Amino acid sequence: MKYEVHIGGKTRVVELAWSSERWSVSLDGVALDADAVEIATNTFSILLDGESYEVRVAPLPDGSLTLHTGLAEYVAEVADPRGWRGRRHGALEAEGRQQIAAPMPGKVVRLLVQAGDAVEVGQGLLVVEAMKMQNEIRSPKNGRVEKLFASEGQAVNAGEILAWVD
Amino acid sequence: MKYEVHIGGKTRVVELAWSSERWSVSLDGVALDADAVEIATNTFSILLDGESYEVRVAPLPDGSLTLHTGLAEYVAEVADPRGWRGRRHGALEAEGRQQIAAPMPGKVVRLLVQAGDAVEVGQGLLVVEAMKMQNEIRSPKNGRVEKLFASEGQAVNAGEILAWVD
Amino acid sequence: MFRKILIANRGEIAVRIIRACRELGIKSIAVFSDVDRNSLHVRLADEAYPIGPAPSRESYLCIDKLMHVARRAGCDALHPGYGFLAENPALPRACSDAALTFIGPTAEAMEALGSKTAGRSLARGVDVPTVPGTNEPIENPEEARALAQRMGFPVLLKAVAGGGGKGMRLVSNDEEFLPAFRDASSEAMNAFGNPSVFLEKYLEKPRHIEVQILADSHGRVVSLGERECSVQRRHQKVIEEAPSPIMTPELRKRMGDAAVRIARAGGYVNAGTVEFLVDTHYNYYFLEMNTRLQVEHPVTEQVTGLDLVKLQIAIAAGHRLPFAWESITPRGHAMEVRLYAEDPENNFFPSPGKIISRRAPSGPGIRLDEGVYSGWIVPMDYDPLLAKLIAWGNSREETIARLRRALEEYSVTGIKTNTALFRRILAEPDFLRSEIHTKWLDELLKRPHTAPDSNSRSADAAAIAAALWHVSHESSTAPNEPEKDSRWKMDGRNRQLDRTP
Amino acid sequence: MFRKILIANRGEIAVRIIRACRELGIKSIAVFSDVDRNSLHVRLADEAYPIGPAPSRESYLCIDKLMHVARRAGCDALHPGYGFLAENPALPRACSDAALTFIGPTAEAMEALGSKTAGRSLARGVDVPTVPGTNEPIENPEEARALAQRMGFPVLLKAVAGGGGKGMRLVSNDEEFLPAFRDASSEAMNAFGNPSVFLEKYLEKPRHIEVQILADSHGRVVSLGERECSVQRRHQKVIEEAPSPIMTPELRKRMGDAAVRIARAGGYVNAGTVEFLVDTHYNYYFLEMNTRLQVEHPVTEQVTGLDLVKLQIAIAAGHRLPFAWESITPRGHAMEVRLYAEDPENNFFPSPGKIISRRAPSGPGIRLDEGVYSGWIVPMDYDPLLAKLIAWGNSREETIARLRRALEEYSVTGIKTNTALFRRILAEPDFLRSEIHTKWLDELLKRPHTAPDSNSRSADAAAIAAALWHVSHESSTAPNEPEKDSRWKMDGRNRQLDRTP
Repeated sequence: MKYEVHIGGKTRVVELAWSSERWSVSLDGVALDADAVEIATNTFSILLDGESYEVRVAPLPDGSLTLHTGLAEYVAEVADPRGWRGRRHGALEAEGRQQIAAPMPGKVVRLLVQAGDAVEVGQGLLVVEAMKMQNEIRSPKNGRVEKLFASEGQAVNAGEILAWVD
Repeated sequence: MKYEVHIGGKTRVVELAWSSERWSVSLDGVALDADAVEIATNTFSILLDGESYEVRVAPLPDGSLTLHTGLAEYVAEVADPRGWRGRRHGALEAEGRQQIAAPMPGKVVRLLVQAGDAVEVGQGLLVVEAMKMQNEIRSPKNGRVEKLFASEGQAVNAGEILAWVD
Repeated sequence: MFRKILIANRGEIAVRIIRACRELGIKSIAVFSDVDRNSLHVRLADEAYPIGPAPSRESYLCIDKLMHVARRAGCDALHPGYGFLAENPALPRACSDAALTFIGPTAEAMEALGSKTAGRSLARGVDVPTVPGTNEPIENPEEARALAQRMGFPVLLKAVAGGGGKGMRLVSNDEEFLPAFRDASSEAMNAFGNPSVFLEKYLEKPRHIEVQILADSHGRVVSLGERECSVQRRHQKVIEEAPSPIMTPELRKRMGDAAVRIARAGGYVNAGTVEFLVDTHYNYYFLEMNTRLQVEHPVTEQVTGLDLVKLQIAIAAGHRLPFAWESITPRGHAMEVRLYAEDPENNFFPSPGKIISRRAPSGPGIRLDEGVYSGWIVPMDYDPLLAKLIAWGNSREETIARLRRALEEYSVTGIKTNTALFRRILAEPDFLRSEIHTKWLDELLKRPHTAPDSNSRSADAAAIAAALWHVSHESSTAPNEPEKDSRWKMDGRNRQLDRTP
Repeated sequence: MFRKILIANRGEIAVRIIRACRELGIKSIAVFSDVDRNSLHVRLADEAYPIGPAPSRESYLCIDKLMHVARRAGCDALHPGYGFLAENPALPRACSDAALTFIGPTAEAMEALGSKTAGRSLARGVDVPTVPGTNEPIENPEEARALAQRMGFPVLLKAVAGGGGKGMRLVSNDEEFLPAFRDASSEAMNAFGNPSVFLEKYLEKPRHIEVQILADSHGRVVSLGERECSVQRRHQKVIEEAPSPIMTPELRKRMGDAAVRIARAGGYVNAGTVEFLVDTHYNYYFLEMNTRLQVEHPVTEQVTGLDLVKLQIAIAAGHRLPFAWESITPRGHAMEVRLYAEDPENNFFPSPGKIISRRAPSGPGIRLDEGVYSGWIVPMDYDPLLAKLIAWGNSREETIARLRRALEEYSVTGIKTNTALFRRILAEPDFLRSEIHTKWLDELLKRPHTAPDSNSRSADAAAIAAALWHVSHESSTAPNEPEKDSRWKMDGRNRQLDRTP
């Protein structure tokens, strides 16, 4: 099996083959001395030329993966020849305007702008409260508030779109 | 659902009914103020009149269950009206003679008796080695070694019958 | 000694108190809101009772519900932990009405010392210097703004009832003053049910150093030494250590004496913490007194060998302090990091959700005070503190090495945590030299941070693991399933959990 | 200092050494047999290499394979841990041939002190009393039997190369002598590759007290104080504590000096332990010297604050001991219990298998040195030590209370463990008064033991849980599935694990 893994700003090509009771692995076309086993659900122990790595995998809302090693965390996207429904398509959707999404479940406690307002990059758009902390969500770009989906007092979910800035 | 639970030398009757998002429980015909949830696989948190108990369940080779609480361990057998294949039947099989089973996987390093020998209760029958420890397996009764299934040097599995004493 | 103690709290501190009770042979009685039925403190307590819906104002902040549980369970004492009602004088009052021993100071001492404004005037009364500022809650924002102009910016706005940086704002110029005042008040109202804030001069590069004191009900007050808590993000402590690297025996003595004077003046009993700011010339200014157990109490426990929670209980039971200040010999160095469910890469937004996997560190010199477990769902309703990781060593260097080692072993997936932040801080030269102040971390976080080098072998391993994960999951669960992890979905899962089997 | 250390061991001690290396910034190189690919020490090490099939004689006892890995990985030092080759002089010899620093004594010191018989004559040479017995390995069993008759029964047979009670037998009368001799020899052969055993007079009600020493390569030898290890089952330590409850400063001084004399006489370097028997009149007799790190070293670490493994590495690197004996001030009390995969209800038979669930204790005063994790399969091929649970407290009483509390929190299911044994011991009045000796536990275990009261609420909860478990499983997995949990089946599962995804 052949996969494209987008990680750390690079695209790596991982080839996996199951033979004689273990995975043989090649990376970017180079065969590796790798011994990879799933120690527990979502946890892989990988020996690369003897170097021991433990990688714990967790999926993200957008379908990409977080990868924890003892010392670092990575975010990766995996694609295989058959492609992967949803994400690429989703990425396309985002183009043409900046969508402002709620990064966690919470409550909108204050709107700082209205639809149609001109905003600068870094300017506060609205304030979301979760776990007693108030956090101001800022504009990612100079532009105009095209649409405002959130209203004060509204409970919002992770990933929920709050506004469009164009 | 109604179950007979054989535990601590007693037989308890447990009735379970799923209603309004939780289990209602009665024990030996008495309805309890119980709040029981499965915290994790094989781990149950049970509040009995507010008293908090955590019970971790693990099955035994003979089909009975070990139940760990913080302070105690129990062994239980569960039967329901439909009965439970295997175990009861297995219990019957054992009757008529004493079967000597290997309590863990290991290797038979020495036979101390031969088929036909008269043995007393507590007398050594054979020596099994596992994890570098040698352990003598003793006769549970006065009687005769009816059959000897194990031979020196033989690897044996947990629960494997080594001898019959009658 | 007490028979049954009601623990009016949740999370890691409830677990901490349960452990102290168990070691003393006292029954621990937990309370839980609807979203906390499966929480660790409920699993570990001797008894546990529901007290209502998730919002703390309808559960953990309801004194009447707590009193009801105390009566039902037959408790003879109550431990408030920290946060929630711990600094609310109404709780000790309700306890005495219910003939329940409150494990903490009297309501009067709380009022005399707990409120920042009252505490500061009391401190001045016993010749302990304080930071210039308004002594009273701000009635008129415009007047306060004028005063700020006279004192000169930057100034700090602080909630009178506050703590933990909530309801606190730094105002660096005139324009910011009124919006900052509004934010601080509303945050204070939400967090403490009291919108009052006051004004204070902002010192340059101050260190936050606090003194742990113990006072028994027989008039003995002792200082257990200081904690250095200067590594803060937006006024919230993230790393604490003891002793303070800048401390001298003389300064320790002077600050300890000042702390004891303040506690005496307020008629204080039980464990408390006197917070100071220390400027670059080693002048110290009384900041406030926390009339409760601190989140960071373990670092003092690790260097003194004392169990502060057990001592709190003994003091409440009328025992005399079993030692004199002289007999306490701090040993080695201790450091604590606060592990939060928040995303350092994304403005430290809280990150509630289900813990998919968890690996806990252990071994020599490592202590983990934790309130979570694998499979548990971190609720969005409360402070996102997951655990406190505490290391002890013979030297600050050994302690930091152990903390680094333990952080490598620690892993929680499924939610974001701030472990990467600590990996970064513990490698910073300034931090290793302890050249830090209360704004140091905020400044550090403004600087660009280089991501892990994706050429390293660990990135290779991560890429391979990502592909392996894909192999094992493409057939089974939909990859973007978590996308729908809304709060309601989580509650759904909660119920699902209840329903199983 | 070293760059890479090869850890010639497995399980919790390999993990312990990995942690020390990481804190020192040294790369840790692990080795593993076929059944240990998924073991914790492989997960945590910086590098890990296979060294053959499960039987230790084909893997962990193969010096040539270890040397091969050391060369391949470019190691500059080797730590043997305990057990396996730790006391085999061939290992340090092979290391010096390979220009690899052995972290431990020289082969010569091992031979002079390690063998019980040699050690005893050396001890006599420096006026340290020893237990009467044969000084030489037994050549002729009949002669030895005659000597035993002259000395008078009971006598002990002990493996010359021995340790950990393996190859040891108590002989209480003439008839038992020859069969006991055969068992001891064959067990010694299996465990140490050396069948030699010797004979020793058996003392009544002796306590086992050992002294931890450190010797650097510059001639300084210091004693770090004693450990009380009298709670033993069939000559195997199950609970250790420091300090010994019967110790006086005078006796500590005398035994410490004796230990240092013996170490000096043998030209000993690095960490070692001098074991004594102490009779009811406080006379001490040299028993043997363990020329390696002890399983129970953590209790000394907890009361001294020293990290013995890091000190071993520093000594091997030629560092001078950073302190004088005078400067070591033991603080408080520490106690360790050895958690084994064995069944106390069934003659302590080993209980290998898959760990279904695991709950680990933590919090104040608790340290867990562990080699397992949930989902891991405990192999049948090695010593069944799962973890060491260590508690520290200001007093022996507080330490025991914490140990009890932590044991309540600790749980491993799927395999049998001996936790129930410790719950029982820690409640025994004799133990609480520390009126114990090396046979105390064996005698206790002969007495009838009352099972947990099935009228208690916890039995009710257990019954309910059993029914709930049945609900959730009757439809799914066959209840008697584990019946087929043979070793081969387990390996099958191992492969299954490898195959996933």
